[in-house]
Amino acid sequence: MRLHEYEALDIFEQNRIPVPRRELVSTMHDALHVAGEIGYPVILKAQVLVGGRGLAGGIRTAQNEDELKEAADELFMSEVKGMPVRKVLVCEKVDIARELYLGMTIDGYSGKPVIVASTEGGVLIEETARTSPEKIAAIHIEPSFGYYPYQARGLLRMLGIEQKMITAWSDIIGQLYHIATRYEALIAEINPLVVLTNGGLMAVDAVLEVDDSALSRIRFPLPDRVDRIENPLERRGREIGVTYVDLDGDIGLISSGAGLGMASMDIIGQTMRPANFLETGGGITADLLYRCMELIMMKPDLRGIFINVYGGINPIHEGAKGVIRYMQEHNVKIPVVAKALGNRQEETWEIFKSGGVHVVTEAATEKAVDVLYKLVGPGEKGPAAKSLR
Amino acid sequence: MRLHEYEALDIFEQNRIPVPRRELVSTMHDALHVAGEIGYPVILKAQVLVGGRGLAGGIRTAQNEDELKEAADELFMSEVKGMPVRKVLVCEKVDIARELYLGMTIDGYSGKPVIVASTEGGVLIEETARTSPEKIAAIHIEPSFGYYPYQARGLLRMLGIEQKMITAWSDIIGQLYHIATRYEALIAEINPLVVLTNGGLMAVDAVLEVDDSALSRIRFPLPDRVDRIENPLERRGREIGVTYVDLDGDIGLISSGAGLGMASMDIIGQTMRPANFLETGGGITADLLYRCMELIMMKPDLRGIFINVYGGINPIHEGAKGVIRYMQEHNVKIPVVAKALGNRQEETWEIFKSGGVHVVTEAATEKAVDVLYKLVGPGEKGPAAKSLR
Amino acid sequence: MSILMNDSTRVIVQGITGRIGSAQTHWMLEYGTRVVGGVTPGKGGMEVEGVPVFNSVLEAVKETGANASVFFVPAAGVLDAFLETIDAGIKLIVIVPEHIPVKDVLRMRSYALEKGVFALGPTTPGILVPGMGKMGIMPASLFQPGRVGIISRSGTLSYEFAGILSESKVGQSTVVGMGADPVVLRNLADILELFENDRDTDAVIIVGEVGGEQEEKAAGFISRKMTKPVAAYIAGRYSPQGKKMGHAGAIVRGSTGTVAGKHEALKNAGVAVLDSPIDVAKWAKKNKLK
Amino acid sequence: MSILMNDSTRVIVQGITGRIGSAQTHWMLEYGTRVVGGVTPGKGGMEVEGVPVFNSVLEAVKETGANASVFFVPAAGVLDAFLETIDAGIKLIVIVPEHIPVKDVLRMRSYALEKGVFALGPTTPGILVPGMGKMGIMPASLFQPGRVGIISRSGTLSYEFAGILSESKVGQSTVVGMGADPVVLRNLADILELFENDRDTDAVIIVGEVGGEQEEKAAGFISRKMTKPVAAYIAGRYSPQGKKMGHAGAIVRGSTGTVAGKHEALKNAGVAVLDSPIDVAKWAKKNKLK
Repeated sequence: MRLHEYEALDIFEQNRIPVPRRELVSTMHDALHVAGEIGYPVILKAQVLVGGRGLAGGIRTAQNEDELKEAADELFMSEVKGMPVRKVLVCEKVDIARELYLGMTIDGYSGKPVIVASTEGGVLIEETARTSPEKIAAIHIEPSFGYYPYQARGLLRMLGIEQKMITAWSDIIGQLYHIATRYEALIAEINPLVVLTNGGLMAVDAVLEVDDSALSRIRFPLPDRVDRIENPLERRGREIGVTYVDLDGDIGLISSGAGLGMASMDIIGQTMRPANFLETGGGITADLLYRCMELIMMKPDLRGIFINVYGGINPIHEGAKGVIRYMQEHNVKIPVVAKALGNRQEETWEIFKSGGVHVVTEAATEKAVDVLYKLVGPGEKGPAAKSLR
Repeated sequence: MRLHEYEALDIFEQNRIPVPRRELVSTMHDALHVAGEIGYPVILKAQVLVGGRGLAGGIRTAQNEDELKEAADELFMSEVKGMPVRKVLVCEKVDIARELYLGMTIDGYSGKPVIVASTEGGVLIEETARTSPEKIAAIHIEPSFGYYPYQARGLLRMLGIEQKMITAWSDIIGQLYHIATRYEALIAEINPLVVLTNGGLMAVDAVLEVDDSALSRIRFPLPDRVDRIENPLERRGREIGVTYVDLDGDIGLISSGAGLGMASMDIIGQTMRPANFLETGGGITADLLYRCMELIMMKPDLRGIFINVYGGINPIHEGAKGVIRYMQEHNVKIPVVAKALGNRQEETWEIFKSGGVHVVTEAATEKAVDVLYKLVGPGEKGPAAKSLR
Repeated sequence: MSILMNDSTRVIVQGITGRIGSAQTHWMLEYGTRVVGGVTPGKGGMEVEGVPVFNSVLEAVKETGANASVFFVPAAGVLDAFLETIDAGIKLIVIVPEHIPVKDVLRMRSYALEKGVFALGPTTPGILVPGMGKMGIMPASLFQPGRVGIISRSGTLSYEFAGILSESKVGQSTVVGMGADPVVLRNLADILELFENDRDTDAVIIVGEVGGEQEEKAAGFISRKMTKPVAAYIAGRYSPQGKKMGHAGAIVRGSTGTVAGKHEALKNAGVAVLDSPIDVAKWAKKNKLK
Repeated sequence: MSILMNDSTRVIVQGITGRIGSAQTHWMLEYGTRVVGGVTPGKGGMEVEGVPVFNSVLEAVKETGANASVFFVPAAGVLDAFLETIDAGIKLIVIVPEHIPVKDVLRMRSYALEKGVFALGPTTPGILVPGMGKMGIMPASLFQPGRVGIISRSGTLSYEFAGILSESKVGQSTVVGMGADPVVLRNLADILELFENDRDTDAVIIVGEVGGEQEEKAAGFISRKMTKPVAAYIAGRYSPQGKKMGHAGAIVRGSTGTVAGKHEALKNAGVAVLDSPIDVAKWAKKNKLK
């Protein structure tokens, strides 16, 4: 779960990382009031959960009331990368001498947390990593050993940081690692970490992504996870316990695994256009697939449905019952094609067929997708392969 | 720092270990009131920081008001192992089916925390360990590995605990270890851990000793450390930063190390009787030794003073200045003998001599003690060797 | 023959008394797997599908001579049970459950590597050796004995590839699910190495997906060490971007685990990159695999 | 010759810029110790007593070839600096400071043992090789070169015993303070073993005290392995009871670390138990030590 910047800044502040004065607002009136209290110039930052917000116009500076009115007006009317801006953080504009970078993530390949620091922060940090690798240093932390401050000092020496800055930097690294540990963060990042003209360090941005699997055992207050999903269909997916991603096509998809779902999308996308990605994981029941059908059918103008499930851990015959119950109760007329293999496959086929589902018994998803394509054609929007990256 | 039972029980309760209903009282009036609320029978437990409290009469049962009055009266008038009883814990008397033992300490030799459990708890637990070792099991925890619940289950299986009890037991072991870690405990102990007649487990006693060296970094509220020292001289020692133990003799002792102090006591005790043990550690200054002199002179009827210091980490010439300044200002008439060797020893000897201190320059403490003995003789109480264990 | 599992593999099922644990024990036994015991603390003395249940792994190992374990334990209890299993001397562990906190996986991985234990998962369908046995949840009907090894990050896609091969009369030597989590207990290259050294495997298929850098790192191993033909499919070409690991991840890796990046690395290592799952049949035919 | 320190020992002083660190550096240099550098983060580039100061241990090791370190670091910073020192490749570490939390000492001990580092303390006066050098705070005037080894739990009592021997014209090969804390980085038996294997040590004196079980465990080692004469003095006979480790401690150990218990164990191992420090002179004479 990715926290909003304002939520992460609060947590950073509670853990003694210096952050700017700021307040969250959701109206122009409040923005004016807060900016008056903080004092101009101020920075307005759209609180949307997307990366590259700055380059997409989500961050604005206002030197005075007029500029603030204009900037806030535009922000509240805008979308940043498709996300509507409902909340804006009004921040003190600090005097920056230099921008640095500090981040922590999990290196999946080595199976260790990694701390990354750079003497050049800001939006182009990934570019810096490619062009000037000497400006970046990283250290891995052994899980059974833990983090100690001397590791941070070593990291900073690798970067050639002046000795007088090392204590302040390494204190912030320690605090960031502490936060990452307590919140079971997959990412904890400060970009930029700035050197103020008075010599101090400050985190003027904050990223914190908490491990979803650990949410139930984190002892600190966290925002509600479902509430923050903007898209109502995706929110519904989370509520019923499946992964749903909304897409712009017209073919509904239900799969029983993420890899299978992605491959199904890749294959569908060659000739048609998926309306969604839906992955059930290992918890299929008749009720769950009933709700999945309900969810994908919320999308208007669906032309067909593709179901791709395996009976490994999942009782697919139960799932089939849920699908046809929905179809019968709601009189589904669009073609539904199902590929269902594995344990109890024959039983599953019979159930699907009894409800009017087109069953494919071959292993290759391509063949099942072909069956659907022959029933519904390319549609008006054309194949996804043409427009998606 | 050893916590009082009532303090430790509160911490145990906050950490989800079942404990009896109870309240702390310091007057008979309150004892009656609390017992009425809890309901008879109740147990009265003297809150004194000594071991073996039960065998020394510090725990009493009261079936009714009359018995409570009598027991509380006696407790508040009494001393337990020399400690006056100022506070009494009034506890619900639970129905006990069986007494168990659970403790955690640091095994200094292996350098690991060790968890000890026994199927027989109570005051005779050490006896049980000698006579029925099969009723005791212990596991060491690797510091770099940490504690996991399966270790507790393994420990309990070693003891042959019935399976149905294992989850409740191992939960309590986990909580106790958790408490010990958070509070940096050198000892965390439940004796007895009781099986109630309803089958549940409960900690009816609690011991928690916190590492003095870690006090400043423990994030949870802890009682003040100096306040709890009953003896005013010992409290004063703690305040000025030295270890002072009050004894029943008439020879004052100042030493610059614990080992040297103990050896000095052993040697003095052969012919005379020490009035105190005072050990400065490595922080000697003129002021500190001035205060040490002040402290040991608080004891009435002192017949002589023995100073035994080494100049390793300590500037003993500074210490000597403090001693003679005190002697001059307070016109000390009793003999003071000093053995002071190491860095700057000649300078130190000159300072001591200038203030009228008898200086011994030989290495053996025995010779210096002999000098003092020749000046003051055995005294009325005779040598400590005769009466101490 | 096979990798990881063989004739002398004696399996215990942890969490055997649960709904999924008992159902999967049924399927494993039906497939001929030597399931010798189960573990659920507090349920010792029971039987599930005719298999004795023990209270602890140590007891199960002592009583049954088990040397491998498959987990159907609730996510919150996996770390503890995993450490217990290693301490009891088990050398092969399959972690089927999903949603295990990454922090726990890091600890599990570091301990398994330290103790020389081969562990797969979390979120893995396990291991299946066609005609011999399986540890995990792979549905037996899709697999046929043969000489092609499959390693998959995705459970369901491993079935898909085995199914397509089986339909084309190409059998499998061993099918291994390495787990779908961002951190898994063993990396792709470690499993590739086992297939490279297995004299009954002629070729290997990697079924990967967008995100992470398993495939990129495996490409390095393949170009340095592999002599057997390797094909690879990477799912997620048109998918919404995979789990983004922030700038820090991108900086450390130098790429963001895109499908294109993986394709390039694998092609440079001489791997046959498959555009679509069904292409695996053609590739097998071209390489005369069976 | 000596144990732990020898001609090729090159010492750095950690916390060299502090009041005690700089004073003790003076005494160590004056005694002829090869102090090649100091470390205080943030003070790199300074000099203390003519010795260069570095910001990190790694830098100090690289620039000076140091292979040993003595600590005068504030207690709260010792754990971190200790791990840094081990990672920098130092193999002999003396921890002079007192009041280090036990939890930190456990971590330090476990890491030092894992990495094969010999560490002494906390709360140790260090090591002194008469006539050659010293790491720590022992006051040089009390020591004389010779062939008797001393190991002491107490700092000041090590000086006392060395002083009495020196007055009796009996010199010391090496004097080692093992540290006065309830948990120390190396146990008594480990140091005894070094003396047993040192061809320039003829006999060893153990200066112990009430509490713990170092002496009892050492007695086991002595009866199994030691061939050289050993004498022991245990301080604290008339002292208020030593730190009580609760029932758990007593149960684990089976005794409470009493003077009487230690005497008995040592006597049974053939150790000459001294009633009073001054008796060490007689014992040395009887054994013709010098």
